Amino acid sequence: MTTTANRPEVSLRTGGRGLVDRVGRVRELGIVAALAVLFGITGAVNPEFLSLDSLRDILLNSAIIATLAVGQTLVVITRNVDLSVSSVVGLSAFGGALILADQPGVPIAVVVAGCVLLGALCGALNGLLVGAAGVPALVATLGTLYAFRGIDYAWAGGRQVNAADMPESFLSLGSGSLLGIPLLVLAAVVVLLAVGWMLRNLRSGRELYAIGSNPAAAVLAGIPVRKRVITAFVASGALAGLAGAMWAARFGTVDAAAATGKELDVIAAVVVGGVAIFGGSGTVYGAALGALLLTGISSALAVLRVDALAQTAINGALIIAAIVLDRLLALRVAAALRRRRYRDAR
Amino acid sequence: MADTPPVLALRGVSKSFGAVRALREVSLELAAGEAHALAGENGAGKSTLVKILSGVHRPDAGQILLDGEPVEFHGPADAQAAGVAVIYQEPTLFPDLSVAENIFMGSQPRGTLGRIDRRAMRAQAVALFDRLGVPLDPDRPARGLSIADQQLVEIAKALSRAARVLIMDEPTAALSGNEVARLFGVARSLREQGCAILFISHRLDEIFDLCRRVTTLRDGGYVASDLISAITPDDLVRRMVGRDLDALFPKQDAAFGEVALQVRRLTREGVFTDVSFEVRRGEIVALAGLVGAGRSEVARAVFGVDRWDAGSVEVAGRRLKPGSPSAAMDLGLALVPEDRRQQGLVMELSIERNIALAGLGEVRRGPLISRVAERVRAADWAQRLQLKHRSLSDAVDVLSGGNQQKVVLAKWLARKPAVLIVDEPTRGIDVGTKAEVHRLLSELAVGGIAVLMISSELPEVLGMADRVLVMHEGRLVAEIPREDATEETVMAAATGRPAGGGA
Amino acid sequence: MPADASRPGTGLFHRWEGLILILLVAVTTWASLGVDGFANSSNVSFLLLDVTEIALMALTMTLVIVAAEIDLSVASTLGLSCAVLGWLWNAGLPIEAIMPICLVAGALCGALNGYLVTRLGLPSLAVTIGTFALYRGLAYVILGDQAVADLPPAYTGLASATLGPIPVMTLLVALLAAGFTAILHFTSLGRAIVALGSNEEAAFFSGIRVKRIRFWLFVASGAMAALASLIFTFRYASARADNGSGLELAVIAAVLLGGVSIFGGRGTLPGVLMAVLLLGVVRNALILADVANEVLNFVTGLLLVASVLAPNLGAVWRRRSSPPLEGKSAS
Amino acid sequence: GGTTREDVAQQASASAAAPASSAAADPNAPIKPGLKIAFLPKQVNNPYFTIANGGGIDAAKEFGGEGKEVGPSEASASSQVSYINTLIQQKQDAIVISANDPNAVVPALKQARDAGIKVVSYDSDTAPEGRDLFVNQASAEDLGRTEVQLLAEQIGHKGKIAILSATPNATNQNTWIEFMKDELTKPEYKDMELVKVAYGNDEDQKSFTETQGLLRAYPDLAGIISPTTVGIAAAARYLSDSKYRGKVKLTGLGTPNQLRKFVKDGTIDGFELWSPGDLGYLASYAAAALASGQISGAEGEKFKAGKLGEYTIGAGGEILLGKPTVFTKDNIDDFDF
Ligand SMILES: Nc1ncnc2c1ncn2[C@@H]1O[C@H](COP(=O)(O)OP(=O)(O)OP(=O)(O)O)[C@@H](O)[C@H]1O
Ligand SMILES: Nc1ncnc2c1ncn2[C@@H]1O[C@H](COP(=O)(O)OP(=O)(O)OP(=O)(O)O)[C@@H](O)[C@H]1O
Ligand SMILES: [Mg+2]
Ligand SMILES: [Mg+2]
Repeated sequence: MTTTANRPEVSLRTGGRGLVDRVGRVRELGIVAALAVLFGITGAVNPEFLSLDSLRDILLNSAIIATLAVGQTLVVITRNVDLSVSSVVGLSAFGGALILADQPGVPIAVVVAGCVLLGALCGALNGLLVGAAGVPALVATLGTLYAFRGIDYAWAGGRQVNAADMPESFLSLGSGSLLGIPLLVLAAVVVLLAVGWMLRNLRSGRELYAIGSNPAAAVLAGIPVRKRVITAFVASGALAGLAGAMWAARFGTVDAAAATGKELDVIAAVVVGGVAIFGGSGTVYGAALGALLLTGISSALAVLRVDALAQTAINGALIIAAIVLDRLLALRVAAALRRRRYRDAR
Repeated sequence: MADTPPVLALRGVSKSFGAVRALREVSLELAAGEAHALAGENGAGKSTLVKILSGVHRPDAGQILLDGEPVEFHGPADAQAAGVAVIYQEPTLFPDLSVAENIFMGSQPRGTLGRIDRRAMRAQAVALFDRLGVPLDPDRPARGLSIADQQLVEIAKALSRAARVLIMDEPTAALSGNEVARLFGVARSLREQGCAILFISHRLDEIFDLCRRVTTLRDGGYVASDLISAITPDDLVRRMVGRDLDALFPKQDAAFGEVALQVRRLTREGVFTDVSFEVRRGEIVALAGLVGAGRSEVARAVFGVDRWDAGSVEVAGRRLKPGSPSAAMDLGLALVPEDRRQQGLVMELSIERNIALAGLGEVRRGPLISRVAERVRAADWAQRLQLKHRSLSDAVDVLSGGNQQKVVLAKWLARKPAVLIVDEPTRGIDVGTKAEVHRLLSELAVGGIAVLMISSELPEVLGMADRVLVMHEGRLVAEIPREDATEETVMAAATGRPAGGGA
Repeated sequence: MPADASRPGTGLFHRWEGLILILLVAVTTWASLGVDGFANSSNVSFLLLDVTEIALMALTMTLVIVAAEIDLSVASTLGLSCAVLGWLWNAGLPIEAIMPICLVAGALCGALNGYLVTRLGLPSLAVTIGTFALYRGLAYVILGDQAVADLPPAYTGLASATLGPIPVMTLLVALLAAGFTAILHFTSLGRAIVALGSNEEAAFFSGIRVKRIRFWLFVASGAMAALASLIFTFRYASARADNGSGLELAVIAAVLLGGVSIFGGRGTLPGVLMAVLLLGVVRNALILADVANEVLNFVTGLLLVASVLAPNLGAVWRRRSSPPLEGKSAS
Repeated sequence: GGTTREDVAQQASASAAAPASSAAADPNAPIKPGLKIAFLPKQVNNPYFTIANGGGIDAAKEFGGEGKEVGPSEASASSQVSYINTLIQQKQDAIVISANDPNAVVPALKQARDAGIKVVSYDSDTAPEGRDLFVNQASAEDLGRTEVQLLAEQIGHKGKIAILSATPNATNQNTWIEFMKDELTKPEYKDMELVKVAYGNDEDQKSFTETQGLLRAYPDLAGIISPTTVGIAAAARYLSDSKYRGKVKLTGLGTPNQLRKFVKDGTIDGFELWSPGDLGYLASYAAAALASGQISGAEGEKFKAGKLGEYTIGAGGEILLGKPTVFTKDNIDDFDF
């Protein structure tokens, strides 16, 4: 599916190492441009949108999706996908909230760690299904999407955990900030930077790209493919678990339906962020920017006094506009590079 | 030498894939400081043997010995750890990663915190390419590399491992003389440093050039192991094929008809410039040049796979619509592409369906496909090309490399084209069948087809072509008639020395 | 990938399909014997009717996925077409004029997807996530929060009419299914779809009009969603902008359960149709048996995973004792 | 020409009596033992419906019947139909339904009624031909108007206000909003302006974002009405941590447990809701009375609903539960649901 999509820029990126080249290599350029356009236009119409408070809100809104997108990127890079993230978020949000409500004695750190662990367990199940048993990831995680949500419903049995049931100290994680930066945003940024660093600088990180790029060749290269794939799923699950804790802290009211349907938002963020859905390329930074762009769009639409009924349509149109813009930019840079190479050749 | 056990050896190894017995009780010994050749027809089991040595396959019976001790390889990682480096017959690159990363995947130089030292990695890659004498950019992604460049990256990858045993499965199939010479230079120096080498090629002269010993396989069985100095090429062919062969280049003279393919001032920016030539009916024109000269790119553009920026292509006087292979096919053009796995075949489809793919209109009865017509068409060509297969409904990816190449040829020949472009038509094909393919091309030309042949194998070019076009850095630099075509004239033009005639 | 399960994946029937068939027979037998009210004719016709839209959209979705693309916007296209229907009906157009307009609207939605995918080379997943929101949003723009209900009884009646226990709409599905099966498995177009889904480049080199075929597959997918929307609207006698939301996952689940490879190039329509039925039967039987909804979801998920897992378990077992590439060649 | 939702609403309120019932009612008939009553909410596992149906099932126990809750996990118009079909096959005596779409369920409900099953709608009505009775939690008119009155008092009848609803297609929300708009036309609200109806789609994240958007787009906003439990909780959570706490007033429909914290910390002065448990309880009794022949669904008939006392069927087959409760920090601790 990706062959045509990638061909143009590919055969062309070579030779010179000038500015165009360097810029052309920054796959995230298109998203940054789209973000700039979005914030520019919205800010011009309503300067309030660019106020510190508002920017803080937007960052806060994207923190959870960005965390999920980082995990999803790990999986997508290996030519897999994790559709079950939203159910894992729901499960861990509800589980965490329930413990906080029913066992007030348990320290918050333990609860958060428990959420992460629960997520990691779910991820391990996905990983085993995909990595060890060879079930295609889409099928496996579509299955666990239903299954985890089923467990969540059965566990909750219609119960809801409310803000009043949870300790204030936990809720303040969702709203508090450090040096003016919201804690949830800090958490997301730390996760982003850590994973981004590992993907770029560690052998195991590069091996994830290799697996997604050509799975059979990865085996021949002696890469422990199964282990890496399982690890990617575990990491995605653990981050979804963390996102669950973030969800509970942020929204305060949690029932079994929490985060239903968010998997599409996460995948949209990843794809808009330039991560190739069939593996092998893309960065977590792109995915996080994608998450920021998508939440930015909804925030902008809410601020712009757009007719509520038209919002969904405009949202969709803007997503498409963003990927088209990104694509056109890539083609431009590619064409420029091809002409340059020609001149170099003479 | 007799005291030290062979570095790596096979003893009585057998391997079957379902009903196919790919190897039967084969033994082989690789000694330190010795280059050992493996010869055999397509499908004889050479690659299977390689994959057993590299831990990809497990033998059904028999043993692998490392320094005389039996070992078990549970996967490629084990073999690598034991110091075995392999160049597989089909390139196994990661298209999204840079060339340098491809080379060092899994063994990247590391700094503090396990951080990959990119600068060192790049420098080492450049050093490797210098050693091989190829100007590849280590920072470009592997996607889009020509098949020859991919092969070179594979070679660099194997060399980077500083292995005790270097196994090369047809590393030269896509390379031209220059690169082969460089590769052999490197191989010799490795050999001198005590590395054991296993070398596979269908080009017999290469075997005689590099190796000290040769083991022959036939139909999965062990035939013989000889000292190279003790046999002649004809002996070797007899061991492989079990009979004597006809002339390798049975070129018949054909009468040339009107111009069938006319290319005028064709330019694709950054790839090739101002390419003009014509091919007449009955003529075989060879397009020669070094790897990366742009020959395949011209062929792709002519066939409509790539677009061009300027110029025109005419087939039998009719202008071709750019960028549309189906339009080109309607005018009787056919292209046998160089990369069989990517461009030639749909690996999951069966042999017969692959052969039918380029002529779906011809196996139709009414609106539906006729399986009978499809099978008849496939069976006919499988026979003519001596395809070694179990059943025509097997997926092509279980075929050996050379047999896959035959399927690609069959797919296009079955269309009975008026203009046939073949890009490295005999890549990976064994000597016996190669003669058959050459006879076929020659016959087609006699039958009035215009043939444009791209080949990196100079003897093939000289033996088959009525006229040789030579490309250098994206330009056509020489046109040499059959009488004047010699290794010297062609190579001079191909390397850009002004000796050749100007175009 | 469960590659070995159904190689070389282009014929009509493979091990996978056999497995689904066995499951279908087993579940149906169990339900008929063990679940009250399952095996009576009104329930059977209801069951068949209930999978109509999913079955229809699964037909084109199968082709799209075999061609290594995906269309997540089908349910939104369905909603948009419903909205168009409701809006035009409110505006007083005769229903016979509205129906073709809806089909055209659906085809146009598909064409936009196809254009973005084939001309701009965008990944279909990204494009259709965007149009997923766009088309649903347009539905809201067109019909707002209204629900149009007084549709002509002739059509609402037809949508749920039955011949014996067989709903008329099921006959329509059967007809279309036969047509699409013929196309995918017995025509050169079908061959071309399989080939381009498996190796686009090789297909292009073989003179297959890769882009054109993909474009028209998206158009067909959109038009089929519109057809499903007509049946949906008449069946529920209610045209709303949020009709059918969430159906895309059900459709894709059925297609995957039917053995179609998400990477393209492999899959059969009989398998998909049996999977649609299997999911329908399981749902219906479990609801009749008063199984709680959460269990229902759980079972759906389990079924999806288990059906793929089962044929793989043997392979997993074998793999324990041999290296990973055994039986496959390095590609 | 077609019918729009508004027409349906008008029909509903102005309509003639519900379809004539087959048998004449016998007010003194005893409730039949062992009645099978099924509750079909918009969505199962939704805390609101869990409480409501719990009340209904308790009622069924009281009169010796058998109650159960079934339903889809996603609140879509079509998904309820499968369940109605199932209930027909299971030969239930009565179905108590809260419709996701007033029309889409009608064909199926008609089949159920043809099969002799009594149908009572509650919480969210179906088109009248689909059911025998509608148990209304609070008259839509009452609810819409009191919401506006509540907010007006909190903001001193002055300033810009906005509504944060569920999905654009949510039937009861839309009816309430109509009445809110109507109430706002009265002279005492001349200084209040409804600037926007936003939709949070009953999702936490979306409701959050919409609340933020409202405050940015209208920095001088005085109050928000959110007639949906998800919306009001999300809005309250956002306001309570922002600089707008206590400045921008919030009211609407929510459960006391959900909003207790926010009432106490001053984010919310007051909100209202009926008792969901009582709603289910009453619907259960109404269904039993129908199935036992105590009532036929005609206007003016009376029946006893256990601990809630006697109810009279109003115009259009409607039964009104009563006035909703307004929760403030003075009384909120008396409730637990
Ligand atoms: N954009 C590009 N940047 C750098 N190299 C490129 C680019 N596009 C093509 N090439 C290289 O240019 C060369 C021309 O390719 P082509 O396949 O036509 O060569 P060829 O003469 O047929 O050689 P070969 O024998 O390798 O097929 C190849 O080495 C290819 O990898
Ligand atoms: N994975 C497989 N499944 C089934 N059969 C296979 C598989 N791999 C190889 N074979 C069969 O084993 C035999 C030997 O194949 P192999 O690739 O070793 O031949 P080769 O000597 O390398 O030929 P070539 O010179 O054409 O590369 C062939 O008949 C081939 O079809
Ligand atoms: Mg081989
Ligand atoms: Mg070439």
